[in-house]
Amino acid sequence: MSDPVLSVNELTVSFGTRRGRAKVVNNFSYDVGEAETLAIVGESGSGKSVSSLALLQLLPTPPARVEGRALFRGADLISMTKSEIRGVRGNRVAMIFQDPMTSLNPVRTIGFQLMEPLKIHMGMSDTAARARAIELLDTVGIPSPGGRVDDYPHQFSGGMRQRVMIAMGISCSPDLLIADEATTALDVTTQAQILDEIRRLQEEMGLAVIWITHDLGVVAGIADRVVVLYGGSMMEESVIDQIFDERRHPYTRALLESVPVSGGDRPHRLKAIQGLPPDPTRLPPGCPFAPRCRHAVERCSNDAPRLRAPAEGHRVACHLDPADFHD
Amino acid sequence: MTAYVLRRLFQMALALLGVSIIVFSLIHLVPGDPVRVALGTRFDPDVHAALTKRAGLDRPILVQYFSWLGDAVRGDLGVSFRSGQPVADLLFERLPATITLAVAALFVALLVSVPLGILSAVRSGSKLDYGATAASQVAVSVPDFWAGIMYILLFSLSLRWLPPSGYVSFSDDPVEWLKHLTLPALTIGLISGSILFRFIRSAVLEALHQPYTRTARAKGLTERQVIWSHVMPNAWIPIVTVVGLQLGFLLSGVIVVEVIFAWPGLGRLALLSVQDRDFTVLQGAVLLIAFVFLSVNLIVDLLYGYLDPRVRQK
Amino acid sequence: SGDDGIDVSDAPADDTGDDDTSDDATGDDDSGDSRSGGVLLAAQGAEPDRLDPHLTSAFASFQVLENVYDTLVQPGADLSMEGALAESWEVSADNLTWTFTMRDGVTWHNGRAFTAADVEYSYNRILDPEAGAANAWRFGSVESVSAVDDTTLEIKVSRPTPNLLVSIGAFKGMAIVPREIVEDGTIDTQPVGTGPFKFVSSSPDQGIVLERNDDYWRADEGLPYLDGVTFTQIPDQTVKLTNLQTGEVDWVDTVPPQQLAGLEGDDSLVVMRVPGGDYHYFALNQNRPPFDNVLVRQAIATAINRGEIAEAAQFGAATANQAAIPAGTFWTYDYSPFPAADTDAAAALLDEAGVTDLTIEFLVSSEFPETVTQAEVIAAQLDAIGVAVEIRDVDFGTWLDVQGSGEFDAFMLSWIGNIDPDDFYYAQHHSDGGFNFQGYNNPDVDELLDAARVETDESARKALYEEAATAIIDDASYIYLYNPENINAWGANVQGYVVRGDNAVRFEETWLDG
Amino acid sequence: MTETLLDVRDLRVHFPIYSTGIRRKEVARVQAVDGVSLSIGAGETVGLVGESGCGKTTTGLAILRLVEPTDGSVSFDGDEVGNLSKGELRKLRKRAAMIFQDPFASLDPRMSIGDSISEPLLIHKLFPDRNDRIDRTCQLLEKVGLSPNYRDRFPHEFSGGQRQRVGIARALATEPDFVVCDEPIAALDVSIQAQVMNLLEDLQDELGLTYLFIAHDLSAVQHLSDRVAVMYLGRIAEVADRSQFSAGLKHPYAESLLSAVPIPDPHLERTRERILLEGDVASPLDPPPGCRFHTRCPYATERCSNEEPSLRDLGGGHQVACHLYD
Amino acid sequence: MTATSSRDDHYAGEPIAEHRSRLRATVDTILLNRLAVTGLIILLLLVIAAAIGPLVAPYGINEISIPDRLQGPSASHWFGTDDLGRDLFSRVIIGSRVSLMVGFIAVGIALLIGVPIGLASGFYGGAVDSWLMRLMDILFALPAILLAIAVLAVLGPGIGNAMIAIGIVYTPIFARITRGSVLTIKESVFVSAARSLGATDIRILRTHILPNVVAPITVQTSLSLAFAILAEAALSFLGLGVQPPDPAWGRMLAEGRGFFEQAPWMAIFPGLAIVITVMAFNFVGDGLRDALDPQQRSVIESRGQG
Ligand SMILES: Nc1ncnc2c1ncn2[C@@H]1O[C@H](COP(=O)(O)OP(=O)(O)OP(=O)(O)O)[C@@H](O)[C@H]1O
Ligand SMILES: Nc1ncnc2c1ncn2[C@@H]1O[C@H](COP(=O)(O)OP(=O)(O)OP(=O)(O)O)[C@@H](O)[C@H]1O
Ligand SMILES: [Mg+2]
Ligand SMILES: [Mg+2]
Repeated sequence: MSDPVLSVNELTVSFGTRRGRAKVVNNFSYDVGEAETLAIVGESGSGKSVSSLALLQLLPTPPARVEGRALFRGADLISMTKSEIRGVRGNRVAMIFQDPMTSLNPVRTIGFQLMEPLKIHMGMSDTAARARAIELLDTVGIPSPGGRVDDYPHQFSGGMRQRVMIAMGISCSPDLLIADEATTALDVTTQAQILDEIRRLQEEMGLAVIWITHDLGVVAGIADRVVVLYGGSMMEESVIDQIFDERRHPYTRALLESVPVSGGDRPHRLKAIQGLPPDPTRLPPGCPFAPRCRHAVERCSNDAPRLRAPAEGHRVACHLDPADFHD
Repeated sequence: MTAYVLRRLFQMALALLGVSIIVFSLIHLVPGDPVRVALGTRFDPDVHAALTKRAGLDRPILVQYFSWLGDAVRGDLGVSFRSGQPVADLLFERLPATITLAVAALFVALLVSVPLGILSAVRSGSKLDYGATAASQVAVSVPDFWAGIMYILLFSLSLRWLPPSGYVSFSDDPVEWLKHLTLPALTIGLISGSILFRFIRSAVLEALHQPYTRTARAKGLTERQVIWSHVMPNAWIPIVTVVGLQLGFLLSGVIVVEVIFAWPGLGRLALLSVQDRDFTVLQGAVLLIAFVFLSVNLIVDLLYGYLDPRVRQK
Repeated sequence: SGDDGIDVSDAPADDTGDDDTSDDATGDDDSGDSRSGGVLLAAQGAEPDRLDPHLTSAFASFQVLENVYDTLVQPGADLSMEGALAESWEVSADNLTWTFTMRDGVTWHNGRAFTAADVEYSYNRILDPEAGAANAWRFGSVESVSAVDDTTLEIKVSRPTPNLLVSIGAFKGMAIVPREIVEDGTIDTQPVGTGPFKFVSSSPDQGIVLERNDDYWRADEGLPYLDGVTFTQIPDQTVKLTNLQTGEVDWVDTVPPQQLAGLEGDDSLVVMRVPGGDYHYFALNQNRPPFDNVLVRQAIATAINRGEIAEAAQFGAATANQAAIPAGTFWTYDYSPFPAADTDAAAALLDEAGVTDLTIEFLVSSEFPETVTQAEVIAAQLDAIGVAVEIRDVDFGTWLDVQGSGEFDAFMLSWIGNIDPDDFYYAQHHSDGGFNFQGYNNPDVDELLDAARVETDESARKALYEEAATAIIDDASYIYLYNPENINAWGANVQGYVVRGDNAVRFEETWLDG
Repeated sequence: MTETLLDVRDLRVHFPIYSTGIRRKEVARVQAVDGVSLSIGAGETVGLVGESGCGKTTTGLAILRLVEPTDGSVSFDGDEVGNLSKGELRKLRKRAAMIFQDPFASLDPRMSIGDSISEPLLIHKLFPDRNDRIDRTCQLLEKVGLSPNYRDRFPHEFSGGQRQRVGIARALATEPDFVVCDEPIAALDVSIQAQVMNLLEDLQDELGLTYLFIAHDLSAVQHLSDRVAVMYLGRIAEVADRSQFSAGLKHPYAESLLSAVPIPDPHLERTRERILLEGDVASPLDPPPGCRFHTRCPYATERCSNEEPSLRDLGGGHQVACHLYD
Repeated sequence: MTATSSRDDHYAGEPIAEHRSRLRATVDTILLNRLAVTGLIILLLLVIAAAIGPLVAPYGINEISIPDRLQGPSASHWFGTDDLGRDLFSRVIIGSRVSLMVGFIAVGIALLIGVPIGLASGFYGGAVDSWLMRLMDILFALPAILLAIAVLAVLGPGIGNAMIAIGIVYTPIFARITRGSVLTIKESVFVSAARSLGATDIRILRTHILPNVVAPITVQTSLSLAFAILAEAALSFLGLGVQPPDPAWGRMLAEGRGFFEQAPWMAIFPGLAIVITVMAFNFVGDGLRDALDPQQRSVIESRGQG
């Protein structure tokens, strides 16, 4: 992959808590290329949101500490000054948040919120920004956008609000869009529409996308590559087909097996992953997944596995080989 | 909307009726006889009887109440027993002073509490935050009369910056008006500001932790823009309620300050009328204060609709 | 009424000190020519209620009206009665007809000429209970008032009334008012008098504005000197004084006594204290046991330390006294039967009365804060003889109510502005007296007071009053405490103002320097 | 089918909408549920699916009379729920429980989970002795796979899946016969979804529970349910049993819903056909006349916009409300 | 599932911890909060001072000595003397009795009446709400002092009734604040959840809604406390509260105002007493609020573990 849009290197995020430092993201590294979609999956609390918020310096920095580098077009986002990062935010890197219901300001019109980045980053006049806002609403498929720019968020349905968030994300034609569980709150029909929308924009604008989710079905539909995160550490990374076909890491496997598949008779008892995710203030010395891993051996709980590359474009952090799995 | 306002006005009329009943009950409940007070030491049973009869105070209380109510509905609030002047005249010549003071005090309160509240919330846990919080606690524990005298001794007597008391109407001399207004407004404004401070701080803190604030930051807004165009518009909503209540508190809480600063307002008039058992005036003054208070509440509720589009709809 | 100028009663009268202003602290009236000009800003502690002199009872109203209205006669600097609207008067040989001759050339502020008919109208208004004036008792012996012609007024009395002049002259509630403003109802809002100042306006923000009456009947003397007087109302004592200190006002009606010592060294101000006719006292309810027992009352009168009380409440601006009338007047009677703060003697008296475990509920009012202070001091003093004091501090409206209903053990107050001894004793101690709420009933005293009322010979009259006073004091009908001084303060630029013994506030001979 | 435990007939729930939120004046009515009929046999699991806002939760709440139905009847084990007195209703709630949609909101944040779980015991005076109650709480916690030592912890100390387990334990405390499971897994991530679904299955096997299982995730519903009912805008569009479901749903809305479910397999996901719905989403405030789906239905005819289709049986209990199947 | 399994039947071999009640947990947490403990200690000292005041006070409350009047603080008079030469330290100590009683009881009354009214009004809505809130409007619209006078006029003067009067004056504020919070809380799913379990309205109000509206009530309580202590002074002036020479802080402050220039300590010390009480109460109130919020509680507990 030549010249990635974003290259994250050894990103580590910790929070100072009363119970000690919680390491929430550990040495996380990945690249995203032009027009590529990278999916980050992992269960709740695995550090997906935190790792992306850290990129835009959106974490509250007294409790949070961010280390590592994130080169965006060659410039390190992590070490940028306040005003530099403001120039990037919403402009070249945009973010769509997990919850569209609360991520829009309830007392500002949709138009106001859409126009803000346009005016700040593109220096547009009010009228120009407004025209562009209407255009953007149209792009994301809001019917009769001219009549709705002056509406307030509560007058929009959940699906429409999510589209507004997307419109806001793409308004300044960013190079990179980070979508954090952008569709989790929506029902399947609306979700399907939004996924189509994103794919279309990506084709049209060459946008790089980081898509954060725990829904593997969505991943299957949208991603080019997948990163699996567990307990703040990367477990596996590969192109989409490989993950589903060759799932090397026991965690990835467990994740995929726990999903009920539609169609067919009530076939099997679901394979749930037993146990709980690790406490980020007391991370086990070895592999974070070891306590819950069906295949774990002695070594797993003492020795943190390093990332290996069993195949081109496929990295995995596990001491074991799929051949050793006994199921 | 119109229907809503009408409905509220009707409810307001009911509340005023309730207020009038309570105040009227004072006549029978409070010891002290207006005629006796008016006569002072010149007690003479014949004159007492004559004056009581003339004022209609010898009639049964219900008769008195309904005749008062009948007149009041027609806009006649009666005549002051104490001064022999129409109550409405007395009230309206004093209303501007009270409103001026209440509004100025609110202005001071907002001037202090809004920036401090916001700053404390934005830098919560900082020295500034602790300092402001402690100061607000001290300010509410210091009684208004005490603070008032202190300001007078400091700013008038020692520094000679401001006149110690009195009222000059704005139309007579704007500069003097402001000079006379400053100390009394400061006295209650700071107390009320301390209360507001606490509410503003928590409202801002609340809004700061909402996801839309993060969205605003993610758009590349400066911190200032985030606060003013996203945090505050939300924070105002709860603040407005408290401000409305504070204005009510100011309207009825100015009595002591009006006395200290020889401020010719309704509060002082109400106090005098209690002392002299001048019930028609008391009745009128309390009704007027209640009316302003309830109107402010109504305005606050309407303002809510303006500030919060979720309430505004339809 | 004012904070230390206890409102009770018949406030002042007025003056005519035409012997000029030289005799006082304001001093230096060296140049007669500069005595004019200026508008004096006067601050009062209380708010005038209404401006009808016949109806108001507020001291604050009289402070204003004193300068607007005239009475037929008025007290001079020595408080003896001098002519005002009446130039002269005669009493018939049987002492039952008084004939007054009106002063010539007096006009009302509205331009109409003043006549005896105005006096007739005013006095009849006072006599009519329906009018609500409540001053009719001062005319207890008056049978008729009639204007014989424009300049002659005749008052017929049922019995000799040696204090008639004081009754009509010592108190502005007996002012002469013009019929027209009563009939058109403007008397409360736009008073019209014959006095040195004309009423201009009254409003809550500007106060009460008076302007010079160019046609004042003493205009030939150049009076009044001032162009006008404006009264403002500043209820708080400290603030009122601050206004004087910062020059916002020129004159204040009272000074907090604790400030006196500090102010007397300040030469930007003049503080003037004059012994007045006022007295502070308390009375025990003789309708309630054990206060019906004279021994108990005497015990209490013996136990208290009047000097300490006066010092505590007035910070030295008072003279302890066991009698009512202060030293230095014709009527002064120095009688001090009780040993001061003699707890042993007091305890012995209580023993004799067979009273133990005595608790006295003291009715006081914060409206007159010194009554509260005095009660606290008395409570401490009586503690020494095992008498407990429960202070009941109520607002004055309630105070009057409780006093009227007799539901008290003791009340404490003061009387101000009295001149004639009848004013000191009759209403308070005669069994028919209008103010005898303590229930004093001594037929001997009644007889003496009745006799004194009609005694026209001054020294005989004085003797009668002294005899009555002896009984009143011995019986402890009132337990007298002290005579406070009348205090006013003004800026150094105020000239010619005199603090009067009767507490009347008169600006006719005052002027401002510079 | 076994004996009917629950029978819902023509249930309607309309919510009045008031003006300005401060003073009440009805300006509109949300027809959240508008004529739902459904029966559930003892020991059966019936799935209820449909897009967000179609009235699933409201149906569940109305069955337990947690909202007052506007119209219709609900009979539980032969008793008409609408006629129960307050006291009888409380007894019903011992037998019929609910697991709430949102595990974060349905637990009182200021109550320890032990207290939350023992609350129904207290209410129904089941274990009067405090120690017995604690024992029972521990037992319930174990049953749902949580350590009894978590008793004194508070909801914020738990993950979503754990909270959902607490919710389940609470619902099971009184040993009910019937449980409304309102999207018990929607808020959870995959690995935990599986835990909860397994748990529900185990409990059903063990205790013979009857479930009304509400979800919008069709694959999960299908996994658990004996029969599935598809709702659209306050109405039942289709009812099918497991085998009929597998054979294919008939109602155009059900079809499109199925087609939108993402499949966790990139190959299938890439190749499958999706039926994209066009047109305006109708609002329950102002539902369209005729078939409620006609505004978005690719097969809509004139008749659909005028005439309201009723549920008709396609045989074997497979019911569809669509004019296409006349 | 049977009800017979015993507690030994423990889970995964972990020993079963003792059950800790809600009250216990709350108290434990307050005790871990340093400011709250400071506040508690101060309040405790004040209460002790109030209780044994006459024993520790070096002078009597009405021990007048005119020659010693208006003395500044000194070894013999720690807080100086007032205009009658009375020892201010003794008066402040003994004054705590009335002031604390007025503060706590009056605010307690306001809480006891206002909070249930707010709860009922917010919870039931509709006509109940309309009527209760109109009633509160009436009380609220009356100037506080006049309302207090009216109440005292009915009940008769006296310190006990003054507390009731002040309590009634503050009732509508508590009612409103409570109602506002209840309106949001009652929509919570956990309230429906409780109802689904068969909980009665009373139970829901008591165990679910009330603990969740504590925070705003706490803030208002500490504000009202200060005002109540001061309001007592205003009422005393009308002869309706504590009577002289019994000291109360508010009244002492008021008396001190005439002597501000000669003897500032007359006002400063009672003023300080009020400030300290209110602050101490604030500390405790904030601690209580945190302790009732389990999220905050775990933060505090973890801090306690170091
Ligand atoms: N401000 C904070 N202080 C302390 N810990 C935090 C903070 N914010 C997040 N964390 C912790 O960081 C970890 C990762 O959180 P994150 O929000 O990234 O999870 P996620 O993978 O996005 O989960 P979800 O799927 O639920 O969104 C969690 O354990 C969370 O508790
Ligand atoms: N208390 C209420 N007042 C007014 N409208 C309501 C109320 N409760 C629900 N609604 C409305 O009724 C409709 C159905 O809501 P319901 O919660 O039953 O949907 P649902 O199918 O459970 O949706 P979801 O999948 O999002 O949970 C929605 O339009 C909702 O907005
Ligand atoms: Mg996240
Ligand atoms: Mg739902």
